[in-house]
Amino acid sequence: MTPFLQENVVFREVYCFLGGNEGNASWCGGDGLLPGGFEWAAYFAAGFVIMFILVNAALLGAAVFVWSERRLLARFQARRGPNRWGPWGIFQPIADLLKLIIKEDIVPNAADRLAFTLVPIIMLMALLLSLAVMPFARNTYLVNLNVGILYIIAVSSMSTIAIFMAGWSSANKYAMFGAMRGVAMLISYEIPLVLSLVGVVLIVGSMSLVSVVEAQTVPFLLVQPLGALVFMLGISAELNRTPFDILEAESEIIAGYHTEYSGIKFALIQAAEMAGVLAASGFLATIFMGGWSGPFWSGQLGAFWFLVKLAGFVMLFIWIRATFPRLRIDQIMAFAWKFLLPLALINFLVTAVQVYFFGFYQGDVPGELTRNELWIMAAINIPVALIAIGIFGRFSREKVRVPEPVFQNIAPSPRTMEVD
Amino acid sequence: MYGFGLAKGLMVTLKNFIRPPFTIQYPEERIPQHPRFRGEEFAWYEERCTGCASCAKYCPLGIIKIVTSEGGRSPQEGGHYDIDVFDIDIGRCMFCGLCVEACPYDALFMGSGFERGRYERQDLVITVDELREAVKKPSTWFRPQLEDSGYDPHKDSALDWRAVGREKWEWHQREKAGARIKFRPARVGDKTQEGDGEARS
Amino acid sequence: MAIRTEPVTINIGPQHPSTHGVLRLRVTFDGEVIVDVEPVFGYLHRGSEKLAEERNYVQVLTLTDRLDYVASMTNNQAYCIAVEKMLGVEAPLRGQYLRVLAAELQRAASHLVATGFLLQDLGALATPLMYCFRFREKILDLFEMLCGARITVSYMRPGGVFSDAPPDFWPALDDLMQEAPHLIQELEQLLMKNEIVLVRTKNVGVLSAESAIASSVSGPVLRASGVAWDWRKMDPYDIYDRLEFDVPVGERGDNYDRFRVRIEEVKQSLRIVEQCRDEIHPGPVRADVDAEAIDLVLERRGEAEKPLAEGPVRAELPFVLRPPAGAEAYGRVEAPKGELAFYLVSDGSIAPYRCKIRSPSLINLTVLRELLVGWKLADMIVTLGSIDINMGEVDR
Amino acid sequence: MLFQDLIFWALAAVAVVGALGVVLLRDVFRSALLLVLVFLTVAGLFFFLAAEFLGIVQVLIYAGAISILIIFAIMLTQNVQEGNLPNGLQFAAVLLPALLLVALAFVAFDTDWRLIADLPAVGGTAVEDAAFRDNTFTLSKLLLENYALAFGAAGTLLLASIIGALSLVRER
Repeated sequence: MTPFLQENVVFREVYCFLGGNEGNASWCGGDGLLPGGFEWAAYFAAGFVIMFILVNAALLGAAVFVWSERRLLARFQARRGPNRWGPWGIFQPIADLLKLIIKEDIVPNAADRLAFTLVPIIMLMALLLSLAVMPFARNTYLVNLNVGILYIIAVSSMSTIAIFMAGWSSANKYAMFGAMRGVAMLISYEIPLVLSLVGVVLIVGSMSLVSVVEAQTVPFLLVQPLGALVFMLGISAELNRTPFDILEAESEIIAGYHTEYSGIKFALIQAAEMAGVLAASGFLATIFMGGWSGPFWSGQLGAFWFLVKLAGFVMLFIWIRATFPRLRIDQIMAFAWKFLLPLALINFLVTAVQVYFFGFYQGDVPGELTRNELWIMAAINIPVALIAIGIFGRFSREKVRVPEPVFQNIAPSPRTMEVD
Repeated sequence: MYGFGLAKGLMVTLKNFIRPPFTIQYPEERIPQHPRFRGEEFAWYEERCTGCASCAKYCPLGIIKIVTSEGGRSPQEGGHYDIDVFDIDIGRCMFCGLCVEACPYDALFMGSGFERGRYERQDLVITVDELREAVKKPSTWFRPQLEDSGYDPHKDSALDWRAVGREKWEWHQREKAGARIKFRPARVGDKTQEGDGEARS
Repeated sequence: MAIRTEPVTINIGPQHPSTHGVLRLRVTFDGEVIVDVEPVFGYLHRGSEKLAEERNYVQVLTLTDRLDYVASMTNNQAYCIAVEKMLGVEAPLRGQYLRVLAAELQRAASHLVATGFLLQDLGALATPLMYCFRFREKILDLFEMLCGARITVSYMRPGGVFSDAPPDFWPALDDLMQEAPHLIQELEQLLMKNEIVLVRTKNVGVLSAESAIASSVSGPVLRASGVAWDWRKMDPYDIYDRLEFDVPVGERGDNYDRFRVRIEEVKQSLRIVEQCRDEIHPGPVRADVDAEAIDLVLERRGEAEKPLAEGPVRAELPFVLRPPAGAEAYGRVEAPKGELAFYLVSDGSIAPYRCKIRSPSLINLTVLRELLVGWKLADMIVTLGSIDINMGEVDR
Repeated sequence: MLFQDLIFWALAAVAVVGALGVVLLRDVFRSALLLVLVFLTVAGLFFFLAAEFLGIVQVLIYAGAISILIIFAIMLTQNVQEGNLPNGLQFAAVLLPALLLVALAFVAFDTDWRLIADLPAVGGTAVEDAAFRDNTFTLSKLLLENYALAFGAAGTLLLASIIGALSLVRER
């Protein structure tokens, strides 16, 4: 067992319970259930337990998210939402799932059967893989990857391929439209998305999400307001949430790339999308709000603080979805290239200068910025963010041709006009 | 500032988030229905019906089927036709209420129900037996005498055939209290609508 | 160097979430850009005009409810005006007030539906739609009080309305009038300055005043193009010449103007309703006629009888109407969607010889191609929503 | 070691079979999908070499972006289902990869491989150890200090190609 895995609380406990002490390490006393020589089985079981927890948490989380989104959207729309099946309708997603499972699983005749079937699997896989690096509490994660932040983006970009496969293999023009839109949009939004995180990486000096959490003595939402904004907008584009949901715009192209999907395949695609929102909220909470660290008892209540922050971001996503219409494809692209990209670059530049400046006095090792220095950075970055948004907002507003919203030409009553 | 309108929109939805919902839980809660509601179960008073089939004639869809036979008593003794069949196919009914409007004897009334979902088309036909046995809570639609008596089919009890007629009620008394209007037979090519009749009051 | 592209033809509809009914649009795209649009309709054809020839004049009224089923009151009104013109009858004043009141409430309800669905087409996930429907429900509650139905009202009759409003109608109307400005203000706050709505609707689908007039469109679509044309002003029917209201007019004729004109018209409608409520006086609501007239009717049928009583006997307008043979009338109102007219010809029998319906939706739909070519798929949906068609009326 | 060997061989087999499929399949769309698979397995092999940064970049750039562009281009071709007709480039198509294979084999046998499993046993210098533990840091240091000129030149080249592509497709 590597020290790498020893840090992981869940892994350690399961391994200790099954395999017993190995090499008289301080973290485990006594013998395990399995006889000697079966350490590999314990190793295997421990890994399996973690994956089991993670996969089920993601899918159950998706179910709970479906329910809460429907309830909250309904409340935003002055309705009640599902409330029949179970208390407050909490079993509604189960009913939905049952319905989808017993539906006929249709594959169109003209479809490319193999690619068509692979799509839901790839989508869900991309999502579950991205959860591997998320720290849920202190020392609770599947793996602490050195390149965690890059890993998230790389893995979640796999869903682009899935979307494309879905659009192509369905042999449906609406699906093709959705896929074309999706690919154009997702590739464009990946660039500001990556650039928005560069500032965080510069400050922390590592791409591991665990070190990102540990380095946040001040929430990076304050230190990196521009980065947080760009990341939030970029990730909601990656998740196909309003106002960027053009690839499954139901009023235009029916259901976009998953028009032809039905039954359990549709359920899997939906599950991947819903859990995607949870994952994105988790990353937002981890990278910009300090993850499991809370105002007190971060060690004991880490998971609680994490969930509170995650729920806050989920709520924000739902709120935005309830309020905003969707943009047109060219406006979305213009928004990415003319608004988000410059903002991300400004953020990058300003942060690089700051890190160099503060790092200059602190020695050559980055990632050791003190709390006070972070506060100073926040004090500089927030006005910079406001000014930049103002300037580029005005700039891109002219580019997308929005005249002033005035409507004064209410004609005077033409009472004098006579018709003979 | 860019995004100000968006923030305003967010505030509006938040305000509605806090407000109570405007929908109701249907089977448990119901919106108060007005007594005039034109509903599905027709209230039919056999005692008043002469079997004249005006309702059947004035139904725009022809969904009322009436078969009568001569009753035992002569008309001088107050007898009338026996109604053998009085089927209303509400599977095709559009609840316009013209049958009620056409009934000269106040024998047919609209009801106030709206929950007659059935699996068979056949079950949607209201037969004469059903009409006879139904609890008669007539809607006040096109029956000013009921409206004037303040009858509410949802709260008040079922009405006897003696209580629903317009014998004691002077027809359109309220409306006739107002001014008369000019009547001028139309001629072809005539220009109409000059002036507005008499002044209001 | 140019990249050669190949146009794609897509049938949007007749089963599509946002074609507002069973409309089919055969659209040719170059990428996302629309090259050609051809509306194909007739999927909801019910033969209303032919059916009208088989029914008597009051029965036809129930067919008019089902033409534009989100604005039944104005359909009734147009039809009743046409029949009244043929008969030479005029509705009594209180009847006219009630008609105008109901028609204006209906206009508000119809515009709210149009606005809600326009924003739904923009992708606003039904939130504005729900707010609009919340408002509309209150109006429909009032309709239920008036006539016992919410959608297919059949409230008006040739010669007035079938019955006076019940006493509890007036307090309920007062409640609505107090609440309405807040609801409209909320809707405006949500949408009027929303940058996404502005970007999506401004300068999109521009219809110039000239081509609007040339293609004979009417209603809010025409007024949004800057033409102050409203039959309520130009040829006042019922009591519109007694009421004070403005005609909102747009500047450019784009989607935003159409949407904005509708919101303004809702406000004006509420203003008219308020005036009607304040000015209405007691009186008869349905034209009654001299017995002489019934004699005339009977005479035409060859069944002349002597009046039962001496002196001026008055009776209700009979249920079965017989306009004189050869009489024809063009009854025209400003319906929420535009100029709605019924052209009736009588042959002296109890049913119209011919009933022609001039439906605003159909004629407004003809400008769709002009508005769309060169824009994108997403704009097509929004523009279609902004024209506010109703397939029941298009196909008749 | 058992599992790691197993996984390595599985990855290698998938990579080779997938690559053959890319070349041999008639359906261009499927061969493009197999190309994605090959990219992913190669990323897995990078992970085995403790080069997680390279592995991730492989996924992000090749599997996530390049392959999408390839599929995009395929979609614009006429006959996707039976494309890939034989033409005069077959000889070159065999020769060039053969040369590449020889070069790769030479590199493979010449390199002193150290697996991640051997990590605690690596008794190299502190710099080597650090390189294994955090190769992102090392890589960036190398790129921006030792090979800064090459890095900048590559960037300039890419920029030039982007501008060229834009000017080619631009509507006038």
